[in-house]
Amino acid sequence: MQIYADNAATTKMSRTAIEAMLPYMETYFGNPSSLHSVGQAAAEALQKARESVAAALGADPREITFTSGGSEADNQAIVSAGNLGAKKGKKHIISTAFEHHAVLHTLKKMESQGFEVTLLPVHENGIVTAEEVAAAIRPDTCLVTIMFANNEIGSIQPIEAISRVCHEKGVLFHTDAVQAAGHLPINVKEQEIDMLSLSAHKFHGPKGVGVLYARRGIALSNIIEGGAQERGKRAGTENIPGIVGMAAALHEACTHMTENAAHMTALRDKLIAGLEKIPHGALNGDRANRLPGNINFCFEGIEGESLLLLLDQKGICASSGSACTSGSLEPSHVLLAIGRPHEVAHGSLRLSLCEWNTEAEVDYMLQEIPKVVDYLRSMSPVWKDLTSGKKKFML
Amino acid sequence: MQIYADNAATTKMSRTAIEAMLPYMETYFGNPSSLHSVGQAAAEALQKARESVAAALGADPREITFTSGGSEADNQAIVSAGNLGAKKGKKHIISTAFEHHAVLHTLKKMESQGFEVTLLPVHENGIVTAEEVAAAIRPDTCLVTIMFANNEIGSIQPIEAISRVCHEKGVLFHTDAVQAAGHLPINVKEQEIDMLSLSAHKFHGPKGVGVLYARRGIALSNIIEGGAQERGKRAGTENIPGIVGMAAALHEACTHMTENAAHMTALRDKLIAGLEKIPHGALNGDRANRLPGNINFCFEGIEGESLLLLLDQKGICASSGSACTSGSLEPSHVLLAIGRPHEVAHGSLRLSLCEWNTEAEVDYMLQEIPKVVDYLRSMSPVWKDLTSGKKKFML
Amino acid sequence: MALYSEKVMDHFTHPRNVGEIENADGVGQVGNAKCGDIMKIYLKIDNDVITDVKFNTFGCGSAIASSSMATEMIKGKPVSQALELTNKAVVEALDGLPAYKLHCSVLAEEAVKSALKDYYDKNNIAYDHSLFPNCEDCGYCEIKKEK
Amino acid sequence: MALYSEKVMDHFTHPRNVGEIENADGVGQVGNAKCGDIMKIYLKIDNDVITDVKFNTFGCGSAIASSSMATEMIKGKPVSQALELTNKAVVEALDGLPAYKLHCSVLAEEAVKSALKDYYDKNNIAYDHSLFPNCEDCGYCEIKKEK
Ligand SMILES: Cc1ncc(COP(=O)(O)O)c(C=O)c1O
Ligand SMILES: Cc1ncc(COP(=O)(O)O)c(C=O)c1O
Repeated sequence: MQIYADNAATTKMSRTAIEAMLPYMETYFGNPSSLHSVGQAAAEALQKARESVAAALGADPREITFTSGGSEADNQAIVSAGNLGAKKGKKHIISTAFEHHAVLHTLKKMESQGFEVTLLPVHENGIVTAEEVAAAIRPDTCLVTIMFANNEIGSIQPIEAISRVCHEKGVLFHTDAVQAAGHLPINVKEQEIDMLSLSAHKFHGPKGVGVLYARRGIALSNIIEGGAQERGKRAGTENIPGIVGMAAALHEACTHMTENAAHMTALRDKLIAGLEKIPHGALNGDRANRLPGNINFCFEGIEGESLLLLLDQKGICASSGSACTSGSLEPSHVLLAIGRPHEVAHGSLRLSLCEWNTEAEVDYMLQEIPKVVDYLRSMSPVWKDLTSGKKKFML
Repeated sequence: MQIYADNAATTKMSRTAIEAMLPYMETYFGNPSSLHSVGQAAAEALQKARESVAAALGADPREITFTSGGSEADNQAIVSAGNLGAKKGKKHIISTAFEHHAVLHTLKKMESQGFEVTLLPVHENGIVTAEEVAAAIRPDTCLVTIMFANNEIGSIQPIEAISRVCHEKGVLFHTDAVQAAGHLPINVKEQEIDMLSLSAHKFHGPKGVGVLYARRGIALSNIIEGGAQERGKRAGTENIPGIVGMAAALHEACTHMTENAAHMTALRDKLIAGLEKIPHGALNGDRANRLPGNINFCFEGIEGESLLLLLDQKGICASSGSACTSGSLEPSHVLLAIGRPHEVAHGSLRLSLCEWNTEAEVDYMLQEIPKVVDYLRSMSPVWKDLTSGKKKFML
Repeated sequence: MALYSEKVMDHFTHPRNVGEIENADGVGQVGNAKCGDIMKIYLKIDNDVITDVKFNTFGCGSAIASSSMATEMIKGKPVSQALELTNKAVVEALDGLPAYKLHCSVLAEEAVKSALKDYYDKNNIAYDHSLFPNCEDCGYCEIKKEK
Repeated sequence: MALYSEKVMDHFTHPRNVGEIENADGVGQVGNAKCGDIMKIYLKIDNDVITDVKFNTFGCGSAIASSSMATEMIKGKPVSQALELTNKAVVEALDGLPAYKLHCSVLAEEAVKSALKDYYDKNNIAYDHSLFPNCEDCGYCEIKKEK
């Protein structure tokens, strides 16, 4: 059995997305800037995709900028808001300790350019409250950027409440919705979101294409300079097949969101209930405000990479916030942010489902994962110290 | 008959490139950062593509950074060289007046950050000499960036001679090879190129993917911050299908380069000879040092957009440096740079061929283009002024 | 969302009233080749009615279509009515123009007015000078250059 | 260019000499859970020859494989020869490790040495102290943290 349970890392493309792209790879290959009919067919596809993506987000087509992915969108949102803030002498940005590196590393760059960054701590359940955001806002705050849902532990943030406190104080609000788009209801107008990033490959769309939504009136700064594509805000010949594929995938995801979420939530909760039977383990992230497909556990006494590799041997594709998966000795900054000690954070397991996972797969995982955890614990000197009482259990 | 003669704008994807991509869209969809087998299959494809692209350029795989296209590669090359220069107090950059906007607009941004930019004038044949570059190099010059071949008029620059004078004076040399890659022989080691940009969709590869080659030892600055992809120099989940498709297309283009060039050059020269029979027209760009597929003419008394649209009605997809094609009143900066007056620059026509164009197509174009030029001249008040002697012919 | 409406393409590919009128009663030319558009309009006027109109245009598709449409709109009309032609009316009759092409319709309006002014001048008919702005007043070229 | 060589995967999925030895003649433990790797090695030594060796490891695939390989390499060898085990030899025997996993092989070398040192200490055998660096001397954790 081959089970793909790493949909937070990337998803398998849907037939819908592939079929949508193929004509633009095979036949309508024009450059939308070209005046001739081949080019104008591409321009038309671009406009239709823009309208479709805008509709999925409750936005206006002119508020949609196509980018090369979620990272670029995050970068551009933060740099743009920073530049707008700097013009008014506002150089303070608020974010959280458990953002994606696309946000955190851009904030680091902003700091090197004289910005001050406040990273709010995150509660044990992986959630930041609107009150905490409100308390951190200063007169010189130009941007609050907080992710819609966390990619590792799946916790969903109170986006509407946060955007409201931002706007009460006249501060722009950006959200990295890379894990949320296509999975959770988004309406930028109702949720008062000023800027939002998403990435197509997280909802069965193609890799290398994303969206930056920016409310009308927010002047974007270019990350990539050059031609006048995307109203002059993002240079480079448009990736028409990718953009069209993304629009098709997003449309499909939004159309089936409710049923998909119900299916995934049921599987998720079964997995959580089953994995909770493993002693000295703990669920990471809020139990209720949680992405439908996300399961994340820490298991004491074992290390994540070896767990992943053994699961892979059994056909289970999963992920870990373990340091060893990234070549650094520091374990996941997300798990540290919610207060997991280093020792425990190393032993994490993330399963992220999509609508195509089945109950049979869940049953298989619930059968195999405890065995692998047991096996690794049986050869772990840490586990021996814990069971012999030499060390105290943390979980 | 539908003739696509706008290959400098973008090309039709080859079956080779599409077939190479499909498995990575349909089956091997993993994230190369994932440890499990699905992810590692993607990581392997990424590495193979890197090796293939490196081989095509005479580079080392570690010198290849995958980007979202030519524009991003140009931006990153210039910003990186600028940052390296600034560390040594060298803030002078040399380029030419007829670069692509991806270069020119990035240079504008550098100027706003305290860099000084010298844009070398271009000769009437669209070529810059190594002597002129040498003369412009100052002790504080950190970068010379000059395109390999011009996208509008097809003129090929003396890259080896230019790189040599740069290195004699210890200055980094970057070349925008977006129009050259896959069409002209490139070997970064032999040609002593420090940095080079290319874009896949110019050689029958996919849109939205490109390469920045940077010689080992040249530390790149990130344009996009985030995850540790591309040795930490370009964040964002890798566009594996795009990268694989690009590698396949570049390999194919390089394999058939000689025969393709011979075929295109023959068609090109027939077109040039035929179009030269139209009175009061002139070839733009050097006749010999010229991209195999590029034909560019100015025709006095007419305007480019109307020419393009009428040719499109006859099934001929072409392009123009006319201002009207871009929504600005300024005609092509390239044509102005080689000394064409505004009035004449408006009446330009670019045909850019690929190896799939046929002699029958050339014959058809040679039959139709003069008719359309005649027709437009017949309703042009400018033409009337010229033929009546009220105005003097410039061409 | 093709570049141009069907109406524009029709008037561009089959322009009405192309040509010149010898001994025209009014001739007007606006624009300049540097900016990429020149329109020249010839009027035949009998009893204050435009009995014939021809144009020559150097310019893009929408410039040619605007000229064609403008001539259609004033043909057979009394001079007083032709004077009321606005660029907005031309754009509407063409089912719209892309925003960055609106100046073509302004040029068409101006070309008509310039020809009418010429008719008044030639026939020593008094008129309100404010009705006839100069090409330079349009400001389009300048605006674009500032950008 | 899979993540790990076949050798590494073999030793990771079928590790040799897993377990503990009661009343071992030498026991060594290196690394710490904070850094993500702990190795513990047990030696049975008869007449200066390692007659049995077992390990327990908390760590990633290459840590487990390095432990397994290191124990194989010293089993049945005289202590003097085991002392010469280098991380480089472990890496070579594993057909290579990714660059950022090299510290796992260092840890394996240190675990062996630490167990041998314990044997010397327990048996009051004199030895050259410089042969036994501390875990802290590896510096790997510090280097990584600076980055
Ligand atoms: C010379 C040159 N440089 C850069 C580019 C930019 O490449 P891309 O549009 O793929 O970003 C192009 C083509 O658009 C080009 O012709
Ligand atoms: C929350 C979050 N933000 C940003 C990104 C970056 O997206 P991409 O890799 O498509 O650039 C990801 C995924 O990689 C993510 O999960």
